[in-house]
Amino acid sequence: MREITFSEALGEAMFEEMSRDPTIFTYGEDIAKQGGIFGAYKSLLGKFPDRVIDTPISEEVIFGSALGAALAGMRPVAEFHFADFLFTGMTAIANQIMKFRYMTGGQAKLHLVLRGPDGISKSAAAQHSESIETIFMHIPGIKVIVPSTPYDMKGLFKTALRSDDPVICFEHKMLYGLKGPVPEEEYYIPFGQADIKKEGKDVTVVATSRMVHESLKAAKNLSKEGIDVEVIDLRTLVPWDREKVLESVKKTHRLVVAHETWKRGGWSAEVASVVQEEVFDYLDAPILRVGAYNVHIPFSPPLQDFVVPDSKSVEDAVRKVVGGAV
Amino acid sequence: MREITFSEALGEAMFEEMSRDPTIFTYGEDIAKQGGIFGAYKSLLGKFPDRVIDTPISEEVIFGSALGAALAGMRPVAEFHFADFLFTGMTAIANQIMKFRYMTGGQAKLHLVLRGPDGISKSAAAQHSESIETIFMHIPGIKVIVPSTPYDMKGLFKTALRSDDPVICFEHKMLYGLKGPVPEEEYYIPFGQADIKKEGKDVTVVATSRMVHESLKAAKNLSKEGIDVEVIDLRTLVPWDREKVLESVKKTHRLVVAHETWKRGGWSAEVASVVQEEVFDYLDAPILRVGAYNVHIPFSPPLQDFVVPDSKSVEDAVRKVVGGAV
Amino acid sequence: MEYSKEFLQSLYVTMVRIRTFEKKAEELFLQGKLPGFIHLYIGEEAIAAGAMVNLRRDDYITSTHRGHGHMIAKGADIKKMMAELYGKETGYCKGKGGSMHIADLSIGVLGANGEVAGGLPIAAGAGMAIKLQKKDNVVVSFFGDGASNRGAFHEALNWCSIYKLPVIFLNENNQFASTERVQETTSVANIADRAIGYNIPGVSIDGNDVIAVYETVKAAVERARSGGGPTLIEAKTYRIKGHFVGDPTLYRQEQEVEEHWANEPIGRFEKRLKELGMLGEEEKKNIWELAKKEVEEAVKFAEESPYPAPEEALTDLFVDDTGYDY
Amino acid sequence: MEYSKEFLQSLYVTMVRIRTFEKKAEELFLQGKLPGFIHLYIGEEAIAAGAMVNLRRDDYITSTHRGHGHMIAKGADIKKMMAELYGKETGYCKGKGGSMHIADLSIGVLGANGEVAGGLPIAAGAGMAIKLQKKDNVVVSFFGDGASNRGAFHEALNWCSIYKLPVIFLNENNQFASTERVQETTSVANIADRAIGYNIPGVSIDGNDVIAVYETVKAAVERARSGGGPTLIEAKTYRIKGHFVGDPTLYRQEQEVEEHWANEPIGRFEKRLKELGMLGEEEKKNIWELAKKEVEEAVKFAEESPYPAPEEALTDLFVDDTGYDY
Ligand SMILES: Cc1ncc(C[n+]2csc(CCOP(=O)(O)OP(=O)(O)O)c2C)c(N)n1
Ligand SMILES: Cc1ncc(C[n+]2csc(CCOP(=O)(O)OP(=O)(O)O)c2C)c(N)n1
Ligand SMILES: [Mg+2]
Ligand SMILES: [Mg+2]
Repeated sequence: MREITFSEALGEAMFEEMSRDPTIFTYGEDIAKQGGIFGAYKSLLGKFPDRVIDTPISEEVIFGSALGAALAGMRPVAEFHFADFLFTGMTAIANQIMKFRYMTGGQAKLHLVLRGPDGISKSAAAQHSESIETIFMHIPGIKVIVPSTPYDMKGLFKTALRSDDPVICFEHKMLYGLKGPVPEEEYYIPFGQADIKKEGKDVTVVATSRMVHESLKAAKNLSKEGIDVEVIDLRTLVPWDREKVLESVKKTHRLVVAHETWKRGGWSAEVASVVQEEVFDYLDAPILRVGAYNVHIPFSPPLQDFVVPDSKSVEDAVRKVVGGAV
Repeated sequence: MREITFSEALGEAMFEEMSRDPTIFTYGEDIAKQGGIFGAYKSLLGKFPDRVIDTPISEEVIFGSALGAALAGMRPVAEFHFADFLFTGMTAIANQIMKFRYMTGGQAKLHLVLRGPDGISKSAAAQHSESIETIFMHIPGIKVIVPSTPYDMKGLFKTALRSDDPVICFEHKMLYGLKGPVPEEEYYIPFGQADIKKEGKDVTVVATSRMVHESLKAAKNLSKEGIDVEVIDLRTLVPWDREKVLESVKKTHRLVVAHETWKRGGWSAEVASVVQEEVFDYLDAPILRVGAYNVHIPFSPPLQDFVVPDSKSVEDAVRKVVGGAV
Repeated sequence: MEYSKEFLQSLYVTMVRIRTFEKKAEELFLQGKLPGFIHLYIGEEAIAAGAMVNLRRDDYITSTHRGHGHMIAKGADIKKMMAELYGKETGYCKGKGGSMHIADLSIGVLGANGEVAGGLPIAAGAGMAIKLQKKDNVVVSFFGDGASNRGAFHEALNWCSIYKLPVIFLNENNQFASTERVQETTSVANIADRAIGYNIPGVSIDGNDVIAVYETVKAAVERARSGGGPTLIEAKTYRIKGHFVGDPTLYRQEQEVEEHWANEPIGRFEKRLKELGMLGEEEKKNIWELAKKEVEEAVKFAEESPYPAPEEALTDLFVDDTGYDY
Repeated sequence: MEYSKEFLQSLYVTMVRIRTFEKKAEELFLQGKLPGFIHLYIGEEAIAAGAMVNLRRDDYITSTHRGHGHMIAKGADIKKMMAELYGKETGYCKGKGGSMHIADLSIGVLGANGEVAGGLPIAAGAGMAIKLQKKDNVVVSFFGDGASNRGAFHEALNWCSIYKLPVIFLNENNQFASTERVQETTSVANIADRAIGYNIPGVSIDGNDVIAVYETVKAAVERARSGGGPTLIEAKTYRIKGHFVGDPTLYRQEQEVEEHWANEPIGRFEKRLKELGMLGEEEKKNIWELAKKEVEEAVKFAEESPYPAPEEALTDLFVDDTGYDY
């Protein structure tokens, strides 16, 4: 199969759906003239001059107008530039978009998408490095997608562009350049279906986004020690695929949940809590979680490396969960 | 001991500390002329004319200016009016206040307090009923207090007013009128010390704010069925008192965690995850969590009652956790 | 200008219908029949009536927490409104929203809003949609004097100006934001002066003069429909009632209110109509009685309607509700 | 006005020091020696130099992502700046912040800021503190043309106007917000025109003329110190370099940049000084050489400094760090 980058996969999804559906338009800061600061829209350059729009630095309107445009019949795709700046227009999302349909008794179809980069890159520091997907899992009202491969990016995003509910898509900065197989034929990936990225029988590792790759790396290393890790990529957090996770834990009896965001209060806690509640008797060891330390992302490379988890962090947790059998 | 209301307790804390410390000032919407929409500042009416300030409806500056005022030597206490409107100025908190000290290598003491009402009241509906304390536990950089009684309100808030770190205080709307004993003598309650509101040996219930009272009510009912519940009030979420919770679970072997906020991704998941990780071998049943359904707070009374947990929800969870012994 | 009796009476009827609805709502609230809290439009009727008569059914508005008048003038069903105020299943939002969240997408009402200035970004989005769809619709966005100090105001006006969107920003300057006088919190003598900062027309008018409102909005709507872009209109009025029903109104003297009663829009317009010989005593009586009857019927409808079933709380968050862990 | 040679040369020296620092930073970045990303102040030096000479050490500034020039002009230690750019332990933020988060509270620099317009609310708060403390300090808040479209701008200007706070809003209109031209995103010809919306003085000046900047800021500072309240100053300049080092700058032609080089502030001022006979060839050479030497030393200092120990990442979040679950 041909290989394209994560960023090209997003571009293709946008291009195909925009070609099909004239109500889709996209806007945000710096997307029209340079194809986005991480190049995600390079493939749209000059293609839909009226429907790819540069905006002022006005996050509350960037997000809030998506609601208005959806209500008036369009399918807006608003870019948030950096996940950190979701906070800058947060009220338009948390108080307006996420509540509107419910508060009005289901009067509206909110076909709108928010998307943009999250996560660390090379020392972008505290205000340009956040992963805050957990917040959108905690507050009800938006579907949350967190793809890890070009294949998933394209398939999930195409589904997002046909969803009648609001969707937020987090694209990890360090994945944009990642190449992977993507079929030429059209395909869609439904939300709520986790993907087993590697089968295994000893321990289940649940991860998303960049941490899927770190987990696969960890699994490879651990296999040398005779530990057979199953790596499950949730792919979407709202909804998340409980069934596949529970099944896997029933098989392996051990679970590690890994994400880049802060461990404290991160979504790994939700997954861990649900799993211990549902399949308590199957667990042979406490569920361990891997996440960032509870500080902000520091600038200096050795500090950033220390704060944010990587394959080693997953390895350590897996070793502990295997050794700590009860 | 004399009894005063929760709201009076807050007023006393403010009055005493403002009398002592001329750098404390407080501001927000509608606080100066009517003592706040829930009467929290009634005791300050006319007392410190320069230091109790009504502001425009400009949440980003209400919060962001607290940072600037603290850096310039004052001790601001900014009111957020309704927890829902924390989102309206969220970036000033999440990107500025919570990151500043860390990003600048510890250059500043951020003696500032954000405070205001959260939680349900009588049908205030989706945009005036939220409990979003979990978000401030997930993102690092602010201490989180969630008092449940007049005694705790006063003691914790006085500590907040002497803290050199940012503090956010969530006061449940339905508690402002609650009366309880508060000594005349000065006292402070340190952060990170949970309070065992009722001792018990069969099940531990961890709760905060309004759910402490619902849990106590549940405990009373359950005692008639011979179930002896221990109710622990965390009182502060950052930091939270792991030790006391772990000790209690080691004793009771069973845990229910209860909060009013959404169950999915709520802080109960963090507590549950930590407990199963730390004292896995002591657990005789899965940890259960009590929280709101994953929808917004609806207006109509029967709907609101259905969505938000109460003493019955706690009772059900306790019965399940006791019955479901393994 | 010359107006037909029919036209002028229609404005009068709209104002009377609003007034009658609001007086009944006040009465019902004081009787404890309505949950939540409500904000009355009494004394401001000329703005909704004069503005809305310029709009087509498929034109849009965004409303506020004080939205009953906007709804009625735009053509809403007052039965469904009243039922919503009661929290009944037959209400506009099936009881999920209440007074502050009423919407009716079938007549272009993109929601009341519990968040001050929450509607402005939504209006901007609807404006974008109209422009992209090459339609000639317009959006009227209502907001208060207090709202004009929120960042969303600034972002929305700049946004609509640069893209020349068909949005009329209709400021209802009723002299108060809750307990605060407009002069205390707002740095300009006329909110309309802020239009200069966005290079769009700004007009200050007597908001208690329904004809002045009509004509000013008419010109703005014509400009907007023909691609001329946004207008900022400030309609000066006075909030005769408390901020919400039950407001202790410690921030002003009764005498001030009485003086303003003399200037309330319905009495004023009545006088003018009588002078023009366009409103007989009998006609007047009929209009008020019809309005009363209509409202009584709405109350009856609401009272006879059932509350929603509690489990209904778990519907309407998403269109595609499958797989969600409520 | 007549100025002493000493005074004029001091302005020149400041500009030369900034330029020298920035050219070195650019060079180092292109050599791959600096992590993260940096935004250069080249071509805008006259604003920082002309403004800051009016400030005392205990006056405050809030800076931006393009903040090196502000820091240097306010008197920062360029060794610590350079070390921070390298992410070294001896840097201003001990390597935690990097270029975008440098602060020096000892000289009143309340932080660079990675969030566009993030500094404006902070400046408002410092202004409140000064007023409450009855001091005669001032705050200068720097922000870009792009920042002037964020809600924070509006809220901060209104806020400082109503309380008459000693805050000078110094807009650096360098014609671009990242890839977007000011005309595309900003609805007024002169950003200073927006002052009318806040009833404060607004002045547009040639920001490449260091004397014009000096005089305009001087008047504003005098007003502010004597209780006259805020001023909005727009200093028009041109961003000669890319938005960040490495920017492909697809949004403009090289020729346009070349034209603007002819107008860059240092060359212009040099010519003027020479005409006035206030800068000899030898003096000039000395100034540049001294600046170069100073920067070389800073680089040496930075390169010889150690990286912070990884565990240092877990300090500096809170003053009181006890009991936190890192
Ligand atoms: C973002 C936000 N902040 C605060 C509030 C609380 N609040 C509700 S109405 C109101 C005053 C609004 O004043 P104005 O905009 O003039 O409208 P009016 O009530 O006078 O019609 C306030 C502060 C809110 N609903 N939303
Ligand atoms: C709230 C926010 N939105 C977006 C960004 C990304 N961003 C960084 S700088 C910039 C352009 C800023 O333009 P301007 O204010 O004119 O400052 P300049 O870079 O020209 O000095 C943008 C969009 C950000 N840092 N913060
Ligand atoms: Mg008002
Ligand atoms: Mg700029």
